[in-house]
Amino acid sequence: MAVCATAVVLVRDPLRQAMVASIYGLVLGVLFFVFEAPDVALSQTAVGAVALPLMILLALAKVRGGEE
Amino acid sequence: MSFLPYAVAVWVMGVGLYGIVTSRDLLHLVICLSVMQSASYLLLLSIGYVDHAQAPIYADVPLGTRAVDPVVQALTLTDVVVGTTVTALLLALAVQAHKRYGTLDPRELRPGRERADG
Amino acid sequence: MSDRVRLSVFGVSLAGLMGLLLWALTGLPDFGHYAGPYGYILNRIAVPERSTTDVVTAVNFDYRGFDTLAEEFILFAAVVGVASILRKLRRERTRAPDDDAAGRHVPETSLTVRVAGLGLVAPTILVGLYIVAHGQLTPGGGFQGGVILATALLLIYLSADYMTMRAVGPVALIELAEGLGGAAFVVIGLSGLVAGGAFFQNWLGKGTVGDLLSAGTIPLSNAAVGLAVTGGFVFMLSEFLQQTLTRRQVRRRRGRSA
Amino acid sequence: MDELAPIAVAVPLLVAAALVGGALFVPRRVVDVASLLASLACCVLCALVLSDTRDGTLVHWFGGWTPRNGVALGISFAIDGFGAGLALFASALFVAAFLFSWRYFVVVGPLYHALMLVFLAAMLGFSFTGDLFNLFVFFELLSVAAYALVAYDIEEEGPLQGALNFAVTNTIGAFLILTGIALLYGRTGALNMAQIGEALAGGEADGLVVVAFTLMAVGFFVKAAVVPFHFWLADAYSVAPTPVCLLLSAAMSELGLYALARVYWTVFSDVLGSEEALQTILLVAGTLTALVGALMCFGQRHLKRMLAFATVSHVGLFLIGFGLLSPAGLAGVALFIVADGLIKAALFVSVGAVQHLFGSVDELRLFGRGRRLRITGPLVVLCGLAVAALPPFGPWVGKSLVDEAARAAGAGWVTPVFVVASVLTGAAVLRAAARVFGGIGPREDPSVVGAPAPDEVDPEFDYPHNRVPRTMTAPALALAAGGLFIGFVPGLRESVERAAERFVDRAGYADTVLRGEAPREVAAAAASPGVLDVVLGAVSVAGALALAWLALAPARPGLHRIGVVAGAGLGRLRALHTGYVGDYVTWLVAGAALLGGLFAVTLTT
Repeated sequence: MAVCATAVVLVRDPLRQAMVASIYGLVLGVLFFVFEAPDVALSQTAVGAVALPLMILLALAKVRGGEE
Repeated sequence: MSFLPYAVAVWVMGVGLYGIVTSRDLLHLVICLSVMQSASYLLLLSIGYVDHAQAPIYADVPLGTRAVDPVVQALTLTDVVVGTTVTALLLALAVQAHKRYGTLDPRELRPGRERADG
Repeated sequence: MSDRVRLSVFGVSLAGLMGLLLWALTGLPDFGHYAGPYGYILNRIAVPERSTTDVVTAVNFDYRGFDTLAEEFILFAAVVGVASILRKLRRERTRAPDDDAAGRHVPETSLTVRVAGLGLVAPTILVGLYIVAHGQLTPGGGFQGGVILATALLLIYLSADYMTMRAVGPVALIELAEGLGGAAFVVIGLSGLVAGGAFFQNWLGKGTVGDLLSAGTIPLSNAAVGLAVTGGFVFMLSEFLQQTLTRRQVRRRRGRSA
Repeated sequence: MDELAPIAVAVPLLVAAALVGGALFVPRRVVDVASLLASLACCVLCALVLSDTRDGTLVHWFGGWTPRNGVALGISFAIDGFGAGLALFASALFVAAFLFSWRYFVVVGPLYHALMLVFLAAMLGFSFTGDLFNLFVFFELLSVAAYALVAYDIEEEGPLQGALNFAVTNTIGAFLILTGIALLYGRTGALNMAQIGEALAGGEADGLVVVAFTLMAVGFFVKAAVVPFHFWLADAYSVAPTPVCLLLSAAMSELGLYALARVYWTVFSDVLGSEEALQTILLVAGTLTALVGALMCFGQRHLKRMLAFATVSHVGLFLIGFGLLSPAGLAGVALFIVADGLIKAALFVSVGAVQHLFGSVDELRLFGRGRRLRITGPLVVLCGLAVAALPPFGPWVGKSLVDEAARAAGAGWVTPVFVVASVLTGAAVLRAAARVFGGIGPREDPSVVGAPAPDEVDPEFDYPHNRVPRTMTAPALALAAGGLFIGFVPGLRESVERAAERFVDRAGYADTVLRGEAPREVAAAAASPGVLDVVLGAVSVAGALALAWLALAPARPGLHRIGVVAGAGLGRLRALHTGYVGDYVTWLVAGAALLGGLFAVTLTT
């Protein structure tokens, strides 16, 4: 958990960071499931592992494209 | 063990803040902000956890089975939505800022900087 | 502040703040020994009084339904905010006059991916609807289901193309869903005031525990939230998507003139 | 009539949802009218609620979940005179803002109106709520709407960065508040403020309680922009569309302090250790904020940024009033907030009118161009005098009441702070008014920021316009009139004092909320300003006029040198306002650690 969060922060390249963040979202989701919180786990997985990284990737695609 | 989840939450918060302060890229900064916010999910759920208890869902278990606190879960759900929306809004700001100024380095994006060279 | 000064000031302060937090957390009950009473009371009364089996949903849409209303409008404000921030700059229009008129000109997606993607759309929508509808019974509800429904629409984009997605979910319709969902949730709250004397009073019959239409207004609220969340997320994601596409055309244009 | 409060929150939300739902079909004027009507409806509803709070706190339990055995099951609105008054004040400001927006924007979609309406609903919910987590949710709603509104003018130079700094710092603030709430929930198992207060009262103030208080104080200080958490404010306020500025500056910062006062007196007042220590810490923080804000204000030529720093300075004065921790101080602050907020709103509207005519908000570039504005010019001068505490106008009444409460509490040393802050902020406004509307003084000024404010021109529109539209003059006049003459409303001071007495009565609040007991009777003394206050007011006005004159005096070498030295001195202070979000977050964390350390040492029992 803590290692994963640290990794998200320390990865400086946004593209890789988006991937790590997605894994982090998934790990959090699993942890919440262990914490007997399936409702939260479900929304954390849907949002943290799918929707948010997707938005980050789209934003990144936009930004990277402008630099080329 | 009984203190570990709390300590992890504090660590995650600290790491997130560190990332925000040292960030050189707005997208990176926004992700760090959401990492920091995840500390509050962790803290809330840890507070409401009960040893050897069920999830607060009585679909398959008889009423009266010991279950963890449903309130913190509801609060965390709200918090997840709030965190997501703020992140989305910030991402939009970052994208637009990049479009306008061609950079994502927060050190170069300084609004109304007070110029001392008066 | 120079980087070095900033980092050292920050390091010392952060250590202080984390120390304070750890000190505070020692005052909590040990992990795994939540003391109550709020949650325990709700665990006891929610099932008999509200005919829900998922107490978390009962908290979100009944006991603390007003929080969820505000939360829904946070999402609403963010969606409106994203739309307003990402609206076209005037300069931008002159650079790319036909930005959303033409389709995509990117490498073709392979047929296998398309078929697989489209094949996934229907099941995903089904799962999303199921999660929205069973909010008061099993884990999930309007929000979770809404996000899943929104990703289903995104799948259409990935496997077909942007224009198809816009055709399935035109802007006006998405905005309508978003506004309608939000408005319906407010109206449910107001109806409680009219019928029962308190905002969000759950005044409908509670039905039998475990039924799809049990728990009074909770399934209605779930549906309203599901609608608003689907609309909201589709809107946000497609706004970002559109940004990406606009860029492509701007670049293309520049390339030609160079 | 407690049902009216949730309706007041629901109406703007419903209209906002309808506007967005029909975004493509609704014409502009319909959107304008609908928003204006919604805010008017809120005004009426809040006024009715306010008149009902005369006898004590109104409680509305959502979902009909009244407490069982003193345990709250649902969320409650617990509305007292201050909450309802603030809600009415906010609604009235929104009416003015919508009226002003009528001609301010050339092109505006329903998105802007929807955001404004959500912003309004958030302010109302924030003022009414009696539940800690609900307070947090409305805090976030307020913030998200505000971030989006600040960034609304994407065509201009600064809004994006201003909104980014605003959003990052305030999100961290909100996170700290939530952490504090989580700590309290872990301890008491409750979210209702009255119930938490009951559970903590008389107990031990250990690390958990003190740190929870620290975290919430820091979070609300960020929103209220108390030094050193204030950096984001000027960046955001100076770039937001002017109607939004008016709301941010007159209502949002104040809501931050209101929330802290509310939380203090419902949750913490009977548990924290040494009240004197807390008082001293808050007074020092207030003084620092008032002085830093006033100095920065005087060194600006960007008119909106000038008013933004005036806001910071006044927040410091409000914090001093709250920091006295007495009902008398609180009553004074309440009046002061309303009077000062209305005056500041009038000033923002006037700046907006100037901007509408000339496309600039820069004091030096606008030199003499406002000469023919027969209404706006004198109005700004009058407001400038009121800011400098000219008796017998509203801000002077508020300041005097706080000042008297301070002397009664043995903290007479804050009087000079009030005078200095009034002199500097008043002088800044008067100097700018003289330059813009009178064409007086030199066209150069060594004591202000070097770089000019960016033009705020709507490129689709021809400049200059010929006259100020009535939809701008009318709100300016109405706001100014309200702020100037509020002290003369009969019976107002007594009602405010009664509300203040109730506000600080934690046990009485808990009885009403948790057990439905009838509110207790409270007495009010109806304090009024004395001779000393008139003298102090006269001194600050004279000081402000003198300072403005000095700044405008014909360039003599001696004076010029003073200006250069002052400019250099201010430059040091200015250099701290870097605009870099990393610096701001560093300040935030440092301030939090410092405040937490001080509280830990003094408030633990």
